[in-house]
Formats: sequence, C-alpha cells, structure tokens
Amino acid sequence: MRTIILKTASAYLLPVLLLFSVFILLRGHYLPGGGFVGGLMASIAFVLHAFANGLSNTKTLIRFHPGFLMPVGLALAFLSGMAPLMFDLPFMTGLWYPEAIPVIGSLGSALFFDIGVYLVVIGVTLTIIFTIADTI
Amino acid sequence: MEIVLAIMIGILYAAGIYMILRRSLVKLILGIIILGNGANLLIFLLGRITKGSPPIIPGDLKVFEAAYADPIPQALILTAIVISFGLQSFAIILIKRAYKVVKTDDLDEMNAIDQDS
Amino acid sequence: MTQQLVLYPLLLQLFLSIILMFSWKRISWQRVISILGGILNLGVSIWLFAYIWENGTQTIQAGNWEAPFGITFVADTLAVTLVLLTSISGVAVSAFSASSIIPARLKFGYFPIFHFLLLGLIGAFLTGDIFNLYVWFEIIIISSFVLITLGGEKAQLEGAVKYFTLNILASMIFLTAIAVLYGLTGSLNMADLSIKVAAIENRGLVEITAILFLVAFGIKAAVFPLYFWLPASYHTPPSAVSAIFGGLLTKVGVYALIRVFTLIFVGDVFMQDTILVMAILTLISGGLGALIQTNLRKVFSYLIICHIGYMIIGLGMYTEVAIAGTIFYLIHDIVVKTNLFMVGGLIYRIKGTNNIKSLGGLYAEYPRLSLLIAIPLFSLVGIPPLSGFWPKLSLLNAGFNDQNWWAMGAILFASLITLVIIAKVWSNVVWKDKVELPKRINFRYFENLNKTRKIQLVAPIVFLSLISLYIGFGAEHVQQLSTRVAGELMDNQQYIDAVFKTGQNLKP
Amino acid sequence: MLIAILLGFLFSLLLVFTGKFFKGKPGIISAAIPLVLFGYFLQFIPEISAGGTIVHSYSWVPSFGVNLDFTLDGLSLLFSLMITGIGFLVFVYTAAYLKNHKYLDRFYGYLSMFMAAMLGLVLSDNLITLFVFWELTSISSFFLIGFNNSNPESRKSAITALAITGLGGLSLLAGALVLGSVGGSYSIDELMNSSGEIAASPYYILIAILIFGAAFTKSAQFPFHFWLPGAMKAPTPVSTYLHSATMVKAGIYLLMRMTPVLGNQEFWNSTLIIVGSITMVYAAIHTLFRTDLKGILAYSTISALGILVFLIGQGTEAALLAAAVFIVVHALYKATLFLVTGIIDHQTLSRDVTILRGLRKVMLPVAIAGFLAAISSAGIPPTIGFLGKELTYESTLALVGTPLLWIALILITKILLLHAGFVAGISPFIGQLPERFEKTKKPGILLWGPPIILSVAGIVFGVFPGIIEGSLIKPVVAAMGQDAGDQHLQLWHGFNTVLWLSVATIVIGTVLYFTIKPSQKLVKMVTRVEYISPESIISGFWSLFNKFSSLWTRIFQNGYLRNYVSTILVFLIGLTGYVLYNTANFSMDFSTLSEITVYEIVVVTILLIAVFFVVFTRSRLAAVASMGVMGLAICLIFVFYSAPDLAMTQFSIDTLTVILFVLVLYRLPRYLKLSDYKTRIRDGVLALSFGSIITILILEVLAQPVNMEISEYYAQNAYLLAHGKNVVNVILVDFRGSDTFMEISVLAIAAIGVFGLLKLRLKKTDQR
Amino acid sequence: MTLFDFIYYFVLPILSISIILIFIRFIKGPNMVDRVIALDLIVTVGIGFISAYSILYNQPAFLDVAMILALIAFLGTVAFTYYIQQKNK
Amino acid sequence: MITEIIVGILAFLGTLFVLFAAVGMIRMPDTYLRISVTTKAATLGIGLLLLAAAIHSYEIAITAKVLVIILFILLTAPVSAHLIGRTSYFSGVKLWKHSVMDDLEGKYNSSTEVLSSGEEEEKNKMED
Amino acid sequence: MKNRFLSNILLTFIWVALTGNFEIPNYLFGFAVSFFILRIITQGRTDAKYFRIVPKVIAFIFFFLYELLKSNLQVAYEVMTPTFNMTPGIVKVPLEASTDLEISFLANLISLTPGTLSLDVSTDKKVLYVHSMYIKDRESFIAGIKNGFEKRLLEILR
Ligand code: NA
Ligand code: NA
Repeated sequence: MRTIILKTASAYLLPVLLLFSVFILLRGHYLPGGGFVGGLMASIAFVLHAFANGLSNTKTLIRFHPGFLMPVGLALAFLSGMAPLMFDLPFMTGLWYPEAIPVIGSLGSALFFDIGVYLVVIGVTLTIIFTIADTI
Repeated sequence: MEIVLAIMIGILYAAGIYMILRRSLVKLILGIIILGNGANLLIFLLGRITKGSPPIIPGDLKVFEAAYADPIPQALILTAIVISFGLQSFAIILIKRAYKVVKTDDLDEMNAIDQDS
Repeated sequence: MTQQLVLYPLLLQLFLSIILMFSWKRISWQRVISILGGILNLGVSIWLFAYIWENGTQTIQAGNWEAPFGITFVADTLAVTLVLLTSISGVAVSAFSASSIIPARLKFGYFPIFHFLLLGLIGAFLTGDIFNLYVWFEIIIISSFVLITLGGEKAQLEGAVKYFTLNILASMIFLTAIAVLYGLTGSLNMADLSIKVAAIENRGLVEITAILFLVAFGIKAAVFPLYFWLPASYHTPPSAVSAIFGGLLTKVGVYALIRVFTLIFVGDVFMQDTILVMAILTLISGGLGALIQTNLRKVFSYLIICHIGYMIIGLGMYTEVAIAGTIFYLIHDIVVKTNLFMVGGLIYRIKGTNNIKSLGGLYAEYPRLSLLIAIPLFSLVGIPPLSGFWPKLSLLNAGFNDQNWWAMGAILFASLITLVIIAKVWSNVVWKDKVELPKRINFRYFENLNKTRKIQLVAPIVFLSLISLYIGFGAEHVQQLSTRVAGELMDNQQYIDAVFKTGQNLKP
Repeated sequence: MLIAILLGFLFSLLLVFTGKFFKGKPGIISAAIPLVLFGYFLQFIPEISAGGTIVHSYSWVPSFGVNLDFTLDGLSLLFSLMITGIGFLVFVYTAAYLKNHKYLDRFYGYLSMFMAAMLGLVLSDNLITLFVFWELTSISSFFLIGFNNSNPESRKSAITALAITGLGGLSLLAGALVLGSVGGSYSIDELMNSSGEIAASPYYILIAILIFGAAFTKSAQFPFHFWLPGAMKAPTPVSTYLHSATMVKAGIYLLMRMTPVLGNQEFWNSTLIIVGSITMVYAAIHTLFRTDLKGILAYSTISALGILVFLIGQGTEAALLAAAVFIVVHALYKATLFLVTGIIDHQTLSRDVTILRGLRKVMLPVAIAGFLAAISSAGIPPTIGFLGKELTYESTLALVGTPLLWIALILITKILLLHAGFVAGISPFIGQLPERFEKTKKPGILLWGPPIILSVAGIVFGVFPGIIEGSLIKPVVAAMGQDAGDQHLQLWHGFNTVLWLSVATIVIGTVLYFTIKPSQKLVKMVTRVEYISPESIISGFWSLFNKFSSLWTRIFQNGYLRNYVSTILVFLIGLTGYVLYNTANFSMDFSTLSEITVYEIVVVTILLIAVFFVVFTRSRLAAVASMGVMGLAICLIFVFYSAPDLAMTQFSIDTLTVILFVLVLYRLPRYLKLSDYKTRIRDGVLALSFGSIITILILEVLAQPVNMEISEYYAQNAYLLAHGKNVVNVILVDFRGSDTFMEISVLAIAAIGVFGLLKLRLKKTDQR
Repeated sequence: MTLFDFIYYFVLPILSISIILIFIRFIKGPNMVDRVIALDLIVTVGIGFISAYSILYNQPAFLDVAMILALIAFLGTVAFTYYIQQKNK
Repeated sequence: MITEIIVGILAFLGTLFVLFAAVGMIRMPDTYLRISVTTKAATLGIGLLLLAAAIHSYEIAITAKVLVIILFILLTAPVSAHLIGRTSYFSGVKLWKHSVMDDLEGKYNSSTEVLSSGEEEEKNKMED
Repeated sequence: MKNRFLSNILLTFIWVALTGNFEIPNYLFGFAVSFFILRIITQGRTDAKYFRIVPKVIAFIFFFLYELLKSNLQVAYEVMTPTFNMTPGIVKVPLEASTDLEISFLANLISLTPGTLSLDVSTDKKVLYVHSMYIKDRESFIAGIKNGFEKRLLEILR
C-alpha cells in the first residue's frame, strides 16, 4: 500500500515489535509468553513492514531467506534436546546452569529449546506469508 | 456456566460440520477452523475451568499456595492450536492453488478422479 | 547407553530431516544422505529389535520425568517390529525415490518431508502417551499432505482436498476423544489410562470414548465406512509417495486401533462386535472396489482397503490367535504393499502410464522383471507359501474357534477376489501384448535411465521381495514374533509394568 | 524325499538364470529330471506293495502345526509314478513340440514347477501342506494355460481356470482348517484314526462340502467343469500332462485320500455318486457336439473324471479297485490321445475332425498309437481299458438301491466315450488323405515316441495285468483302508452280465461312430442351448456381480466429499447415539459448577452470533472478519478461565490466519452455487445431531469426578525441578517438550509444503 | 461498594453492552470497512475487558494478553484494508 | 483505599468513553464519522482502563509495561484510522448526505495508486 | 549514526520498562538486544536533533492530552445527545511538514484529536486530506490545524 503514514509508522514499529518479541520469548518461563508467541510477534513485525513497504524491501532487510531459520531453529532445539544424552540422561532432560543469570533467570537447555521454537516460528510464518505474497 | 459452555461447544461442532458439508472450499476450511476451535474449547472445558487464577506461580513463591487452573489442558490446547495453524495455513494455500489449477472452489466439480473407474 | 536405544531410530530420523533441510537445493547430497541414513536407520532398528527381543519391553522417559508425568516412549515387541518394518520400507523407498522422483520435486523438499514422515511413523509406534500420539499423527498427516500435493497437478489437488478434509476430521475426532479421556481420568499416559479407564464406573461414557477412537483411527486405517479418502487420493502422487503411503500410512491407523483396543478399552463386547462388522464390510467393500478399477494404482488402493479388513478382523475377534494373525498380516502387508506401489511406479517408468488398458508386453520386454513383480503380486494374494497365506490361516483358525462363519466367509471371499484381481492384473500388464503408445517427449523412460538410476529403481523391489519371501518361507519366525506380540497385547499388565518399572522382567 | 519334491522347483529357479541355455536343443536335458524321479519312485514299489509306507518329516512352521510330512503309500506311489512317468514323456515330447519356441525355457520352468507341486500334493500327509502344493498346482497351471500369452482367449481361460480352482482351493483351506480343528491334527494319518469322531461331529457335513468344493473344482465336476475345455488353449503338452493325466486327478486323489477319513457315510457316498454320474453323462453327451479334437478330448476327460467320482462314491472295495484301475487306464489312453492330437495339430495345423482324414499315410506310428489308445478307451480287449470297464460295470451292478439307473447311466457314458475315443484316435487316420495334407511333414521320433510308449503300455498292462495288479493297483485300495486281496485283474471273467454290458457298449458305440459324424451342424445345435449351460449361468452371475461391485463402489465412492463426510458422521452419530441412548444418566452436581456472569454470557453470545454469521453470510471476507471476532471471543474466554498463554496464542494465530485468508481470498470469485434447500436441511440436522451428542457428552464427563494428580505434580515441581513459574510454558518446553518439538516440526513441514505448493511448477512433460 | 463490586457490577456489564453495540454494527455493516472498524474496536474493547478483569482478580498476568492484543490487532486492520484495496484495484 | 478510589475513577471514565465509542459506532451516520468517533473515544477509554489496572497492581514493573502498551495504542490507533479511512474512500464509501464539502473527490487514481494533491491542476489553471 | 544510537537508547528504555527490571544488567541487556535488532533492520536514515527539544516535547504532550480530552468530550456529547449538530466534510490541508516523519506525526495527531481524521497524504506529499466533524469554513479549519499541531510539532521535530 502506498501510504507514507503507514510506512513511517512501520519503520518505528518494527524495532519496537521485535523488542517485544524477544521480551516475550525470554520471560515465557515465568510469565505468559514464550518462544511461540514471541516468534509470532517477530514475524508479525516483518509482515507489517512488508505490508507498508512492499515485500522486496522487507526481503532486502532480512538479507537471507527466512526459511533458513527453520532448520536452524530445529537444529537448536534438537541440540538442546540431545545435550542430555552426553550425560546419559534421556532426550529432552532439562540441564540447568546452577546459578541464576541476570535478566533471564535460570539458564537451562529449556531456554535454548524455546529459542529454537522462536526461530522456527519466525521462519515458518515468514516463509508462508512471503511465499504467498510473492506468487500473488 | 459449564452448561452454557457445553452448549456453545456443541454449536461450534455443529457449525463446523455444517460448513464442511457445503460446496465451497473456502467454507470447508472455515468449517475446519471452527471445528478446531470447538475441539480446543472442549479440551479446555473438560479439563475443568477455574476463574482468575492462571497456572503461574505467583511472586516469590516456589509452589502454589492457592487454587490454580489445570495447566495441562492449556498446554495441550497450545500444541493443538499451533498444529492446527500449520494445517490451516497449508489448507488455505491449497485453496489458492486448487483454484488456480482446477479453476473452481466448488467441491462438487472436484470429483474427476474418483469416477474414472 | 542401551536405555537410550529406544529413541535412536526416532532421533536419527529427526537428525536426517534437519540435515536434509540444511542441504535444501543440493539434491544429489540429499539422495546420498537419505539412502545412507536409511541404511543406518535400518541398522539401528535391527539393533533395537534384537535388544527388545532379548530383554523384553523397554521404556524411556523423555525429559527424565517419571511416568505418568512426562512423555513415555515404550518399545515393546509390537512397536519395535513396526519400527523395523518402517525402516525397511523407508530405506527401500528412499532408494526408489532417488531415481523415480523428478528433480523438480526434490528441489522443493521431498526428502526432508519424507524423513519427517518416517519420523512421525516411528514416533507414533514408540510413544506411550496418547496426546503425544496425536502429535505424531499430525506430523504424519502434514508430511503426507505435503507429499501428496508436491507438484500441484490437478488430480493431486483434487485428491488432496479429500485426503486433507477427511484426515483432519479424523484428527478432530481424535482430539475430542483425548479431551474426553483427559476429562475422565486426568491422565494422558496410556499405561496409566489403562488402569484408570478400567476403574471408571460409567461404562457408557467409556464406550463412547472408545467409539470416538474407533472412528478417528478407523478413518486413518481406511476401514468401512470411513475409507473414502483413500481411493480418492492414493493414486495421485508419485509412486514412491504412494508406496510409503500404501505400505505404512493406513497401518499406523491399524496400529493405533490395536494399541488402544488392547490397552485402554479392553473387553467391551459391543465394541468388538462393531469392529468385527466393520472389518467384514471392509473386506467386502475393498474387494468389490478393486474388482472394477482400470487404473493399476487404483486397484492397489482398493486392495489396501480390502486387506485392512484382515487386520481389523483379528482385533474384532480378540483372541490370541486372531491378534497374532492381525500382527502377521500387518508385517506382511507393510512389506508387500510398499513393494506393490513401487512396482506400480516401475511399470509407470517403463510404460509412461498406469492405465491397465494401455499396459502390456512386460513379459516380452522384461521377463525377469516380470518374475520379480510376480513375487509381491502373488504374495499379496497369499498363494501359499508366500507371505500373505499364513496370517489368513491364523485368522481363519481364530474365526473357526469363534464359530464366526461371517468372518471366515469374508476372509475367504476377499482372498478369492484378490486372486482374481491379481490374475487380471498379471494378465493385462505382463501377459498382454504391448499396446503401442505414443512416446512421451522428455519422459524419463526406464530404458533411457543410466545404470545407477535403474538399480535404484529395481534394487528396492528386489530387497522387499526377498523380505516378503522370507516372511513366507520363514513363517515360523514371523509367527513366533506375532504370537509373542499377541501375548504381550493380550496381557497388558506387562506393558503397564514396563512403563511404571514395576515388573521383574526388566533389566536396568 | 524333500529333495525329490524340491528338485522341480530348484530346476525352475535355475531356469530363471540359465534360461538361454535351455531355450534351444539342450532343452531336452530337462527331461532327465522326471526320468530320475521316476526311477527314484520305482525303487519303492517292492516296499509299498509289501504293505509298507515310507514317511519323511521335516519341520517347517510348527507354530501352525504345518510341517513337511511326506508319506509314500500305495495311492501316492501310483500318482507319483504317473506324475514323473508321464512327465518324462511330456518333457521329451515338448522338446520337439515347442522346438525353437522363443520361451521354451519358461515352459520347462512352469512344467517342472508344476511337476514338483503335484508331487508335493500327492505326498503330503499334512493337510495344510497339501493345500500349499494344491495352490501351487493351480498357479503353475495358470502360467501354463496362459503360456500363449498373446492370445486373449488363452489369457481369459487362464484366469477362469485360476478363479475356479482358486475357489476350490479356498474351500480346501477352510475344509482343512475345520477338519484340523475337529480332528485335532492336520496329519491325514492321524485323522484317519479319528474318522469316527469326525463323522459324529456336527461339522461333518460342512467338512465334506468344503472338501467336495475343492475336489469338484479341481477335477472339473459339474457344474464347475467348464474351465477345463477352456484350458485347452494351453499347448498340447500341458493338456496332456495337467488336464488329463495329473492335475485334474488331484481332486480325485483328494477324494480317495479322504475316503478313509470322511468316507463310508451316506452323505459322502450319495453326493459323489450323484455328482459323478451327472458329470459323466453330461460331459459324454457333450463330446458329440464338438469338432475340435481337443474339445472332444476335454469333454471325454471330464466324463472320465465323473466316472472316477462316481466310483469313489460307491466306496466299495470293488469300486475303489475299479477307480484305481481306471485312473491308470485313463492316464494312458487319454495322454496318448492328447499327444496324438498334438502331433496332428503340430504337423497339419488343424484339429478339426471334420476335415482330418487319412493321416496314417503321413504319420503311421502316430496312427498306431491313436488306434491303440482308441480301443483302450473303448474298452475293447485286450487293452487295459477293457479291464477298467469291466470293473466299473461290476461294482455298479453291486450297488444297492437302484442299480438299474446307474447301470443305464454308466452304459450311456461308456458308449459315448467309445464314440469319442474313435473320433479322436481313429477317424483322422482312416479314409482318403485330402490334398491339403499331402505335403504334411512326418513327425520325428521325439513326437511319436511318447504316445507309442503310452499306448503300448496300455496293451501290455491289459495282456499282463499282473504287472501292475500287486505292485500298483492293490496298494492303492489298501491305502484307502480296504483290502482287495481276493480280487484279481483278468481279461476273462466268463459269460456274465458284465460281459454282455461290455459287448453292448462296443456294438452300440461302434454303430454310433458310423452313424453320427461330428459336424458343424451339431456344434451349432449345442450353441443354441448354451445360455443354460453352467458356464453361461456362472458368467452371467459374474457379470451381475461386477455390476453390483460398480454399484456398491459408486454408492460409497461417489466423488462428493460432503457425502463422504456425511457417511462418516452418520456412522459416528449412529454408534454414539445408540450407546448414549442406552447408558446416559444425567446426574449433574450443579453446586460444583461456576456461576454465570453477564460478561461471560455476552462473550459466549457474541461468539455464537459470529459463528452464525460465518455460516450464513454470503461474503467471504465478512466470514473471515467474523472468524476474527470469534477468535477474540475465544481469547476472552481463555482469559476468563485463567489461560493467558492460550489467549495470546489464540489471538495471534487467528490474526495470522485472517491475514493468510486475506492474501489468498481476493482472487476468488464470490460463492456461487448454493446447495438446495433440502440438502441444507439434511446437513443441518446432521450437524445439529453431532453437536448435541458432543454437548451431552461434555455434560456427562463433567459429572464425573476430577483427577488432578498429574497437574499437581507439575505444579509442585515446575519451579523446584524445572526452574519455571509459568507452568504452562514449563510443560511445553520441559515436561512435555517432545510434543512441542513435533509441533514446530509440523509448522516447518507446513511451510515447506506451502513453499512447494506455490513455487513448484511442473513442466508439462513431468506431469502425468 | 468495593472495587470488586464496582468492576463486577458496573465496568464489566457496561463493557459488555459496548461490545454488543459494536457487534451489531459489525453484523449490520453495511460496508466491509464498517466491519473492519467494528472488528478493530471490538478488539480494543477486548483489551479493556482484560484490563478490568485483571483488576477484578488481581492478576496482572492478564495484562500481557492485553499487550498482545494491542500489538496484533493493528496488523489485522492493515491486512483487511490491504485486502479491500486490492479487491478494488 | 486511595489507590482503590483512583482505580475506580479511572475505570469509570475509561468504561464511559468506551461506551461512548460504542454508541457512536451505532449512531454515527457514515463510516468516516464512525472511524472518527472510535479512534478517539475508544483509545482514551482503553488507555484509562489500562492505567487503572496498572495502578491497581501497584507494581512499578507492571505500570511501566502498561505505559508501553498505551504508547503503542496511541501510536497505532491513528494509523489504523487513517488506513481504514482512506480505504473507505477509495473503495467508494459515500460521505453522509449532510456533509458540507469533499476536497478529495476525483483525486485518486486507483490503478496507479497515485493520490494527486490538486496543486498541479491549480498551477495549470493559473498558467492558463 | 547518532540517530541510531538514540534509537538504541530509546529501545533500551522500552525494554527496561517492558521487563520492569530496573537493574543495571537489564539496561545492558536491553541495550544489547536493541542494538542487535537495529543492526538487523537498519537501512540509511536521516538524523534528527534530540536534546534541545525535550521541554517542548513535554509541553506538547500536555497540549495533546488536553486536546484529546476535549475531543472526547465533544464526541461524547455528540453521541449521547439525540440530535446531530455535525457539519462534516473532507478538507484539503496544505502541508508545511515535509519529511515522512513530520507528515506522519502530524497526520496521526490530527486523527487522535477533535473530530478530525487524516484520510491520506497526497502522493507528492504536498497536502493532507482531513475528514472533520465540524467544519465552519475551510480557511479557519486549515488555520486551526496549521497554528495548532503543525506549528508545535515542527518546532519539536526541526
Ligand atoms: Na508460553
Ligand atoms: Na526435561
């Protein structure tokens, strides 16, 4: 859509929304949120940007195909699920760093898993929407 | 309230089914979405409902002190919602592609393959 | 280390899928990864099978949360048998795909999705948690959607719409059933459910839940009167896809029926009778359908339905002999049906069509290949002592012990129909003189393929044929396995003990 | 013995890989196999005739009680010798008959496979094993009948034969299973010992019927006989070997084998007598109406099989002896006649008896063989045929009840068979050689040798019946549990009724031969009544069955998705409704329910109206927007009942779905076709019934006690063990992390699918 | 009258009435844009609902939902307007 | 207690403004007026309600978060209004019959998506 | 460069506010997160001067809140009284504001306040089309906007 008002707004909303998304991702273990909703927020940010600025602009912004995030996210989740196997614990067993980390709280494999979820969701949503928009 | 919700869920199921039985592919998918929502709410209701106490351990506590809503149905529904989203988005694209190839969204005109026997 | 073994096939498939996604456009890598991974997976599955055979049912608690709180994976003999068969079919179809799937499809994620499908199947067999089973089912469904539509041809899409809708409907019913089960018991662990459901006093409610499961899984298993999606769609995707579908997809529904009705809803006469009637009608209906088809793959599709009846009928009779027959048939059918659709694909590669009327001349052109094809075809018929014969023997025995003349009649009827159909197929495809068809331009005819590609097409068929020959001639081994599985299923306390680690037969 | 049986299979397997070698002249080497086997079985004659049996047992599938138990007694020895002996001759004959044939190797493969299967069949002591080989004979017969696979008729006959014998096979399987269950074993030897119990069991009739089903189909008894004339499409060696000498006798073998187990019962005997007599007369009459040599021979074979069944049905010592002799008789003369016919066909390219004349001039040895076979067939002394016929009359005369009828029937049959034998074995050779056959090439010794050997054997055995009496025939009777010790095979019995019957047969038959000549006119006569023949009745039934299949399939698989959905739902509603109706008890404790508030009611109402709007609006976009409202309402419901995570997810997903719809929809036209009023009512009723069942189900479940054991475990351990306070999230990433992993995999797969669906465009050439 | 009662007997009912009124507009249309406005407004009132509800049960966790609603509702509107505009092209 | 009263007042005002918006939604005679009404009243109302919730929680963390939400609403509400407004106009939604002027008429070319300012035409007129 | 830094700081504050954790590590973390996000999304952008405008910003906020309240009361009155006293219409307002940011800011503020709604900006960014509920005459309406919002806004933004 050719509207500078939306375009301008989206330019400012994009970082804010992305910030939100990270926020929602990280605190999911303590409050409502988590990788899934966080990922959706991030993708919504980019989708909004695409609506306002056109898909090609958003694509140059991201620089790589969002689909690439899917295997990356899955691999991250996979590794966090596999890590316990090194300690002869079952798949997906939570490993926790003994001390609390500022901001995030307890650092554990679950967080990496959630980040994996986050990345996959972004990858998926953007792949779907960009593909549709591409082939309209 | 449970009774009201039970009736509502029944209606959601009915509406979903009714939509699936229509001729339009778009309606079909809307029906599937409605049905999915009905199923999610069903899980929710059958896991028993609790007002105003989300399953989040409050403040500095380490375990719950007061009543809390059953978190399991919530987790299940979350999973189900996300999965449905995956399926739905695929289905929606299917409409698009089907329309392009078959040139219709009328399901009654998509029966060539069953009948060439 | 060995305790982790239970999940190795699953993790390996997951790993393969991810790796394959990373090698998105590099289809030659994908071919190699898929085949080598498949072989590796076969090795792991054999290892797992041998381990379970030696040591009995093993479980692993994902996340290290004790049952029934976490998700339990249970490797009993049935599960590992099916995992093994999945790996066998999987590796065969991998190789077959490498040659028969056109590069255009490979470039759009065929192999990652294919391995996701295998992942879903293996997960469904191993999981001991009913909701987790739902999730695996969804993996299977979505992968199969993608595979069935990949290429987006008209027929594919029309088939996919039906396939999609009816499978989603099944999923919804499944989900509804899980909700009810959770509402009744507050549990999702199947072993736990087994205990808790038995304790529910309102049996009517349990029965309704059972019906929901029956319909949900019945749709997936393609049982009468729930099978419609299958004939509408199975013949539309590429043969390699049909092969894995034909071999394994309906079987996972059968598996779920077996699991649920031997573990959770046990001893309900009304349900058993219902299953029995459905099975009989499935045998008849599938047979009648197959009789009148003119497309090779449609014939096979209806035969899938027909033969699902054999598996379900054993469940309906619910005796150890009957269940053993079901299991034996399951084992036989996975191998043979996979092979059959690959055969269909091979014929398509040779001739450029699957329409029976246009086929022919195979005997003159490819006599040895024709004989090779005879193995799955006549195994399917159950010409003794080929593999299809033995389970029927079990089922007929069980039917007689039950004085169930209808069941026996349906089994014999379906056998005869299958015999006639396969004879017709053989006559038209192999014997009949070549029908001169216009050469399709740029079509990759079998004769024009290079040697590697030819081997990739034929070797899987040889491999599966050898296995089905083994199932037939080595029926004693398979029967021992089936009997053991049936024993485990009939005595679900073993399963429960394994999950809660309360039994004595478990090694640490 | 196992090796003896497997030899044929191994050889055919070998041919798959070395076929080229056997395609040409070396093909005749194959004949070594039946020859060796013939020798192998000959060596057992002394032991068997001394009353012994040879048993070999190999374990195979003990779980099913299926073992490779082989027993060689008089009955199986006779059959084994026929199988290998005639087999040898046929193998030799084939080398010449199919000389230079492109697929000679295949032919030998099938033939030796068949021979092995047949040996297995007659040697098996285990019923299931017997069935296994039984089916293998059907399958190899299928391949042999369809050997000329370019010919559609030949393919069709192969399928018909397979279908009929397959039907019989299943009957045998069922019979074997029931018999095994009733008798407690699959071992025929053991079953013989419990024949009393079997006869007394309520399943006796069933068992007998099932065994009959097998035997009658295999041995071409009325009304299942018609596959046999059809099977004449096979090359003549096949007709000789399978369809006269061996395979069709498998049914006879089965009946004989089962006689000690099931025989000597009213039902058994009378059924066999009736079916046998109908078959023999019916088929014998049919021979009059054929001009094709093989057709005549086929019907005369059926007739002969009928005689055998008739004899077995009589069940007396004399009858069984007659049967045993007649088996040998028939094998010798019918095989000869077939071979002779084959030679004629091979050399003259014709099998039409109305034009074949004077061939003795070009193939004298063949003529001799034909003549000898014909007189044996006619029962003219001193052939063995005469012995067979005499014994038949003798045992029939001894029948209690109405022997006159049976004598009349058998007499008619014999007369007609004589006629047929003369037509096939004599008429082509006598008279003037027509011009067209003058240049006929002489057949080689490989062709005429075998029929000469067989026909001469018929004379030799007739003149010196002692050769086979003690060594082959009597052990057969003994194997069936009878002692034929006081009977002797001899040509001359003195002047008695039997002799007069024989004389009558020969005289009337010969007269008939000179009065009724096969002609097209006769053939046409029979085609006029063809529509009431069992074949056309069964094929009519078959096409009706096909129509029914189409109808049935079209009713269910009608191409309309909504009908599929409806069917499934009707099924589901029917079952659940039935159970609900029988078991529902509404015992809700209203005090445990939460109170109803205004805002909840409002949200629910809005949700429902939004849903109705989705259902009834004609604008797609409005429907989608209404889905948005619905999503929000659900989101609020989740908030009201303490599920913030759900609320968030629900709303974000809904918005995304709406966006997807929006992106996709605007290319689509408006909803065009509405279903008619009736359909909508029907669907509405269906949908509402389903909804009601769900509602009732919910209320029922809510009335049940709650179990929070697992939730409590999560609540207790979420922070302490899993370091999280949002229990839902802890469940998602930890307690049930595997679910979540798969859930994101689902998403990834869907995305790949969408990508492929939209971006992948197949080239025209890649499409189907 | 406690704050609870006030929210319970005044705020939530009024919000309910508002939402119904807006919903009536949604149903009535007459244009698609009216529906879009109504939808947007319904979501906005939904945020109000959640705020009030979080006061009622003293559960600030619900405000996170309000936040998500605020963030995402905007996107819905953008999408719809995009759609209508494309359709009119 | 004082907090409770403040919360009550804020909630009261917020609710009221929401109600105004809702009534406006029903009563206003054309789409543009409805947009106008809702953007303002609803935004204010929701802002007040959110604020009430924030104060009620009595936690600085939550208050801060609520302020961010309000900021976000203030940021997006007018953009939404603008989007819907222009879309309405360009898709042919008519103004209320008592409207006094329409400067936008005929300025939009839907195929090129160009909205003319009318300045060129005036320039052209003056040059003429 | 400076603009980016400022954005970064701004986002950091939003982060801290969102998380409600006012400890030093959270500022650092917030800074890192925002830096990363900006790094991902930044393309070339114009600078602006921030520091001298802070008091004006505060004044502007109060002005805006006042306008907001006023407009709402007006609307409330209009909605709740049985008759309409509206004279609505669309007015073309020539723009002094020139950058995208200025124009958007102005347009949004207009939308948020008394009876007015920015419909769209012309493609050449010269005029803003505004829908208003109360138009006495075109000139005074335009003047109201130009002297009110636009002037104050441009003071801040320029
Ligand atoms: Na979460
Ligand atoms: Na864990």
